[in-house]
Amino acid sequence: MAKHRAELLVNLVIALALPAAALTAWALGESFYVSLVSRVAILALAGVGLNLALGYGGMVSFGHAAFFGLGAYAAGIFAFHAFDGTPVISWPIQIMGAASMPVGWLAAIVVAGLAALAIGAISLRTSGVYFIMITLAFAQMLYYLAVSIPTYGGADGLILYLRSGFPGLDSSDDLTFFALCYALLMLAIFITWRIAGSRFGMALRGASRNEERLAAVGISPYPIKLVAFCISAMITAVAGALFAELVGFVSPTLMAWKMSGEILIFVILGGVGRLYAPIIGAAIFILLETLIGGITDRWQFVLGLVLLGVVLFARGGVMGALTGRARHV
Amino acid sequence: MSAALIIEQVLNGFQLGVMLFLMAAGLTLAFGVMGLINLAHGSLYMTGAFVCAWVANATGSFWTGLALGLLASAAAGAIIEILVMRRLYDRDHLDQVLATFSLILIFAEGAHWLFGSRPLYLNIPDLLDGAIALPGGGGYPVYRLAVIGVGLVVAIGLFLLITRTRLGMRIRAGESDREMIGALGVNIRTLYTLVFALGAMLAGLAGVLVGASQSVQVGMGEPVLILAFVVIVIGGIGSIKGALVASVLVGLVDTLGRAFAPSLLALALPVQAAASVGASVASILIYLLMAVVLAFRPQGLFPTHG
Amino acid sequence: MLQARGLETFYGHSQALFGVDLEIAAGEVLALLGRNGMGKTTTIRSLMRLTPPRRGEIRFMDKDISRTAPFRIARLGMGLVPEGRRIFARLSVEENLLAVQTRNGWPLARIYQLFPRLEERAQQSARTLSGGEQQMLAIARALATGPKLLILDEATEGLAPLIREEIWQALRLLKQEEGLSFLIVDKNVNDLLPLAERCLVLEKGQVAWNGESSAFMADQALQQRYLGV
Amino acid sequence: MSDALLSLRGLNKTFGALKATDDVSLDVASDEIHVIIGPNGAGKSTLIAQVAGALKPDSGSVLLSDEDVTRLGVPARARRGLARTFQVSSLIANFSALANVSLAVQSHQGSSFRLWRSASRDSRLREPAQEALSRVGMAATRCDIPVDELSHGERRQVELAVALALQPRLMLLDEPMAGLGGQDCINMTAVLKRLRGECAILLVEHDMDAVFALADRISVLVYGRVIASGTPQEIRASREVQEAYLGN
Amino acid sequence: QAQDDPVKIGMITTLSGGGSSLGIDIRDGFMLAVNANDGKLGGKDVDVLIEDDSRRPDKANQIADKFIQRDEVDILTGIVWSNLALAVVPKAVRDGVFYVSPNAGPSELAGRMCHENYFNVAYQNDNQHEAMGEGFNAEGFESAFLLAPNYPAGRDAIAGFKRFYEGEIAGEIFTQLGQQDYAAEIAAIRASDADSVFIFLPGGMGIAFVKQYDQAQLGLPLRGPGFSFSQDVLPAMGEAALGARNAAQWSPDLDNPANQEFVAAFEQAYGRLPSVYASQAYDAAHLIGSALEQASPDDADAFRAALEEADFDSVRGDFEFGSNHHPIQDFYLREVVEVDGVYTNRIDRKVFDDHQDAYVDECSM
Ligand SMILES: Nc1ncnc2c1ncn2[C@@H]1O[C@H](COP(=O)(O)OP(=O)(O)OP(=O)(O)O)[C@@H](O)[C@H]1O
Ligand SMILES: Nc1ncnc2c1ncn2[C@@H]1O[C@H](COP(=O)(O)OP(=O)(O)OP(=O)(O)O)[C@@H](O)[C@H]1O
Ligand SMILES: [Mg+2]
Ligand SMILES: [Mg+2]
Repeated sequence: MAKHRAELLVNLVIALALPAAALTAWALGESFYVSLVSRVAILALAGVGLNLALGYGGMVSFGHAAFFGLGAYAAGIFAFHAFDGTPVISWPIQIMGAASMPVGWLAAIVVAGLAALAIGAISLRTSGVYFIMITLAFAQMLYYLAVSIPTYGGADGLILYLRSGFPGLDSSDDLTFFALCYALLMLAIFITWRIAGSRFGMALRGASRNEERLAAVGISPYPIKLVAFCISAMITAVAGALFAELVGFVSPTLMAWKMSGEILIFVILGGVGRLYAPIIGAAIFILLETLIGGITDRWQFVLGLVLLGVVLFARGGVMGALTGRARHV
Repeated sequence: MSAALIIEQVLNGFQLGVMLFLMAAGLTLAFGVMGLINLAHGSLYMTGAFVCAWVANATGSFWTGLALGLLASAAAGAIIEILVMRRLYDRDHLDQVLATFSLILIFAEGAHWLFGSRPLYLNIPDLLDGAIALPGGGGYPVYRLAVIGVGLVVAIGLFLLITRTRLGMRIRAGESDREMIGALGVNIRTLYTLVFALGAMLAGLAGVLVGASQSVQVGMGEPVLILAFVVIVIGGIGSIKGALVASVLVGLVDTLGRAFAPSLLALALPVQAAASVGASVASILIYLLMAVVLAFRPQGLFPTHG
Repeated sequence: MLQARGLETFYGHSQALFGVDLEIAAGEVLALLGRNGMGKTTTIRSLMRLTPPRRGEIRFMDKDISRTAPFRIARLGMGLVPEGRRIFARLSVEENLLAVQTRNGWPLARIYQLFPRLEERAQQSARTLSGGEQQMLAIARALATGPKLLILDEATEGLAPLIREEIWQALRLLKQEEGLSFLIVDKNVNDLLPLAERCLVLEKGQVAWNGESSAFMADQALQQRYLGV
Repeated sequence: MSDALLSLRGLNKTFGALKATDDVSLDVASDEIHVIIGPNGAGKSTLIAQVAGALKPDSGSVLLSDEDVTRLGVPARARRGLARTFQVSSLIANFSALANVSLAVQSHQGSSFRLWRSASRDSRLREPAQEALSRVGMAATRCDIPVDELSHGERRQVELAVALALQPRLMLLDEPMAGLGGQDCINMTAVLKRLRGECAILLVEHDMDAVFALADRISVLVYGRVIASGTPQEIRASREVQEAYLGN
Repeated sequence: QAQDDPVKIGMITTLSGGGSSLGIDIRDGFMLAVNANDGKLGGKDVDVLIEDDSRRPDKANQIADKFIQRDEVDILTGIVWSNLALAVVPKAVRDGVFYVSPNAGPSELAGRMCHENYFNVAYQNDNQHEAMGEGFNAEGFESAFLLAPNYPAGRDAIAGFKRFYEGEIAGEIFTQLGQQDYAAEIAAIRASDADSVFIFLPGGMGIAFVKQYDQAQLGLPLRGPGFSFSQDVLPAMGEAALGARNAAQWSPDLDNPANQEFVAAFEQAYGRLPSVYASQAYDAAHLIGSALEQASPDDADAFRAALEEADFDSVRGDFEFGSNHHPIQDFYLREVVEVDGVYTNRIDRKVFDDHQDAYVDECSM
């Protein structure tokens, strides 16, 4: 019980730390740090998406960058066509571009959902290490396609000249944009929390630990996992769409395997299957990268050592070190 | 498209496959046999190539470089096993992913530090320079034939080691139940260090052989790593035979795809477009192959578990 | 041959053994009894240092093994048939034996003589063996290491009556002809007690009773109290 | 039209050269406890796996209330009232006993795609699960502990509770007594006895005391074949069975 | 900003991972110019902030944000790769910062997306390929086999080459980005009736290709743009590259005082020969210095005008900007030779005089 309370407290601190940091930076006039915190929130959101599949469904996806990238491209392509005044597709129905964030998010969700359905349907026939690798392979496939297909820039990527709008808000303001990212992050965490605690979540966690047992009580693990995989991809895709808006361009490197690795690391570093862990993971990773990168060119070396230290000495990630083993169901 | 060209391309595919096998062999050993996900395998591959290149430049002898390169990668493997992997056997794959990802960063930067940022020079030994004539015209580099030979020898050796020797049995036993094999009198700790070092040495060997005909530079291990993963997953994790078959399959599909996809597409598309689309298709063929194989055989071609 | 004093063993923060003392003489059979969850398996794991006890001292074959690695303890002659079989699933039956066989361990022919069933299945993957076959393999495997003290943790679990009888027979034979020592945990007390010289009853991680097995066998009240039969 | 709940018709399953199940035909009536005994490796678990749907027979069919379920998978059969326990306990580690049983309850209620409502505070899940656990004699104080920290005997009880929570028509039990000592064994036998009449049971067991205490009918499987089938008295008396299995 | 505050220059370049040798050469070339003047350029103190982009566009973008918003730099420079430049430059110049490119020159930034605050001291990406196309004509090749990776820069390379090349195309292959095994392509070259081979394979791809090409003993002349045979990869290619000709706007043996001073100083400072990238970065520093001498970046219009004048001693000799702020310069055909055991380039002939890029008309400036 004490541990449970410790976890609640830590979660609260984490949840409040982001807006506190953003507001402080804003008050000091350091708009770079406001966007840095937005970056943390967005990457954490990608991690929250993965965490649903990984932490609750036991699906170690090494290809979530594909969904991150697809989300970014979906939003980017809509904005691009809005800028150009051309339709995104003209058959079977004509869909015009739109420089509006909600439209971009919706596009990201739909595209990533469909992709996850296809990728998941094949990948979930496998398990364990095979699953890790097949998701990686699908992501690589999308990566190479994005690099080599010239429409939308190929390896050069796609530039978004203006940040898309959000009805009633000035999205180009850094703090407002942060608020949007933060709101989505919290929403995703809330959704994950509800799902994890629901009957579906029970079945999902059951499937992640013992599929044979789940089948024996009459629940087919496959559709459960597939649905969770799709939801997970959709959340990550929204993060991708936000990322495109944050940095103002989209490129295939967002789908590269290192990106998948990093999303995975946010989750593992924070603590697998812990609601708020991706925030800690992303924050530590980004901060280390930015801070050490400012001090020495050898930042990779230091980052590597720090990460190694966490795996070896903090079981269950940073959350595990702070609040002990995850609670049981 | 002459028959000679097709034969040569098939040979090229086979050669690429064997090259891939050398990279995949050590990985499948660590991966399937010891149950370890080792993303840093590419770093060990790089270690072999760098040390060999450096020593070969300093001493002027490829063979000294080869020997020291193998030694260095084996030593690096042993050190990694003792300092890091040993603590992770009973953890799940995720911790191994994170730990070895960190090792990639450390190795990449370490190599920068030690060897500088420019690609190193490493050429094939004079002994293996030159080409032999192929029937139907054209020559085929001796070096590539030698690589095929080495790859096959390694494949057979490993296969026998794992399936036929007591050492191999102990390694596999350790994979199903590490604690029990220890409780029955086998020093599994040391055994695993050795096996990991062996896998690292094979990675180093691949690094040297490949480095001599490709390029020796920081980051050289990463694309290779992913290909090697594809190979062992198609072949069935832990299966040496599977790794060999899958390597050759991947090598052939990749090479023939690159060689013939554009001209096949040119039958339907304008030449320009065919070259570009063909290249795109060729670049995803092996991933497609993997998806298809796993969709029908979720445990790979030669499953070791089921 | 084996002496343990004051074993205290923990799983994480929860203590499972509270100062267990235990002694086995050469050629002797010790029955380790107690209800489910009383610490029998934990005692065995502590002796082999699979779960190293936090306190206590163990001597085996006149050596202090309180700090020795499990594989060395096994090489000194402690052969384990673990609870739940734990055969090497990916190996064939024969490979299971070969992997752990030592120079003074039992040769395959002798093992197959004891368990002809295993010879029939020699090339089969151990994972696909039936439950009982796996149990035989677990015993055979321990014999292949050439033990001087054989530890059997629920070794007859899941065996058909006929086979179970054969195994008891085999154990009796081993005792008489080889002079092996045994530490046996088994729920079939009616088979076990006649074979054992002494027995030790555990309750909640402590030794509740220790003495001649004939005395324990004779005392119905004792059995009722500690075993519920 | 038979009045059997489960009928196996000519089931065959071979592994390589081995006939693990050799033309097995067998009926289980809707209220009986049918015990299968036989030497180790006779094919009992293989048979159970085919009934449960985890293994596909090479030929033959499995009928549940005259419905041919041979082509259905494990989950579909479980939803039709076929519950099983495993020879080696197979529970969801890390889940408490209650959570393990709740999964079965929610499966029975057909509601595993409810994504939003909290499950842990749902009394429609909790109450039936608690009831199933108390019926197998699980102490209420132990229900919230993760199952990997329970003793062997308790885990066996939980397995049974999971099966019960499915409110099955037929339970497949593979060696439920394995690893249970004195009192636990007696308790388990009592629990199974109380189930008589509520659902049919197909039981595999090597513990002869339990077998003879429980069985309405016994079938003896040797080398994949049913060599004898009958009442406990008949089986005990059969020379053939004694030679192949019981000893003396 | 007070008068004597140093001018802040942010350098974003690739210092780790694959391709870092290019970034390191850029950093070293640039800093050589800065250090030679005791940390001053054009008589003004400069503060050069350097960060590693790991060759990732999103990271480059983040560093640019940091430099612009937190450090309030006046000038950005350093980016090696076109895709990173595209991710950084348009936004940076819109924020009012000057960007001086020491390498990447994608066609968009030369044409449609040109900007008054963007200056490229190196080249437009197609230039070397165009020069090579002209070089093929000059050498009299009539049947060329073309090879480039399947990504925008690769396709631009082929297009640039064809813009000037007048012979036949014996074959054209787009390889995978990052590919290391070229057996299939070499076999296809052998099977074709080509009399020459043009490759655009930067970095490790080029090293791998050249070695394998040499091992296959095809005997066809190998040609490529200057960056395929630049000083950073030549040592790794070794004798396999000997005799390969390549086109560039600079060569270590280019005969002018600025260049001689540069090559000598670079060798002395770093113990290796400079690459074309180092020369471009060195020029970038001097360009900035020449403008700082006349104006402060705070006065954007004056500073821009000073940059446009390009009044500095380029290591390339003649140097002037076209209306799209890209250089108009000479191009040479160089040949890989061995001098005192070191592999390097020597000028063979000049192929273009005052060559300008093809996109200048698309630029509205
Ligand atoms: N891995 C573990 N983690 C935590 N507690 C454990 C673990 N293994 C055993 N225990 C606890 O230690 C105590 C002793 O268990 P042990 O397995 O030694 O009993 P046992 O006498 O062998 O029982 P059984 O007859 O069921 O095999 C029990 O309370 C059990 O719950
Ligand atoms: N997948 C498989 N491949 C090959 N042989 C198998 C496979 N599964 C089971 N067998 C063999 O089939 C036979 C029947 O096995 P099964 O597990 O059904 O026996 P059982 O009657 O349950 O025995 P026990 O009472 O010992 O549990 C055994 O000889 C076993 O080795
Ligand atoms: Mg026990
Ligand atoms: Mg069985």
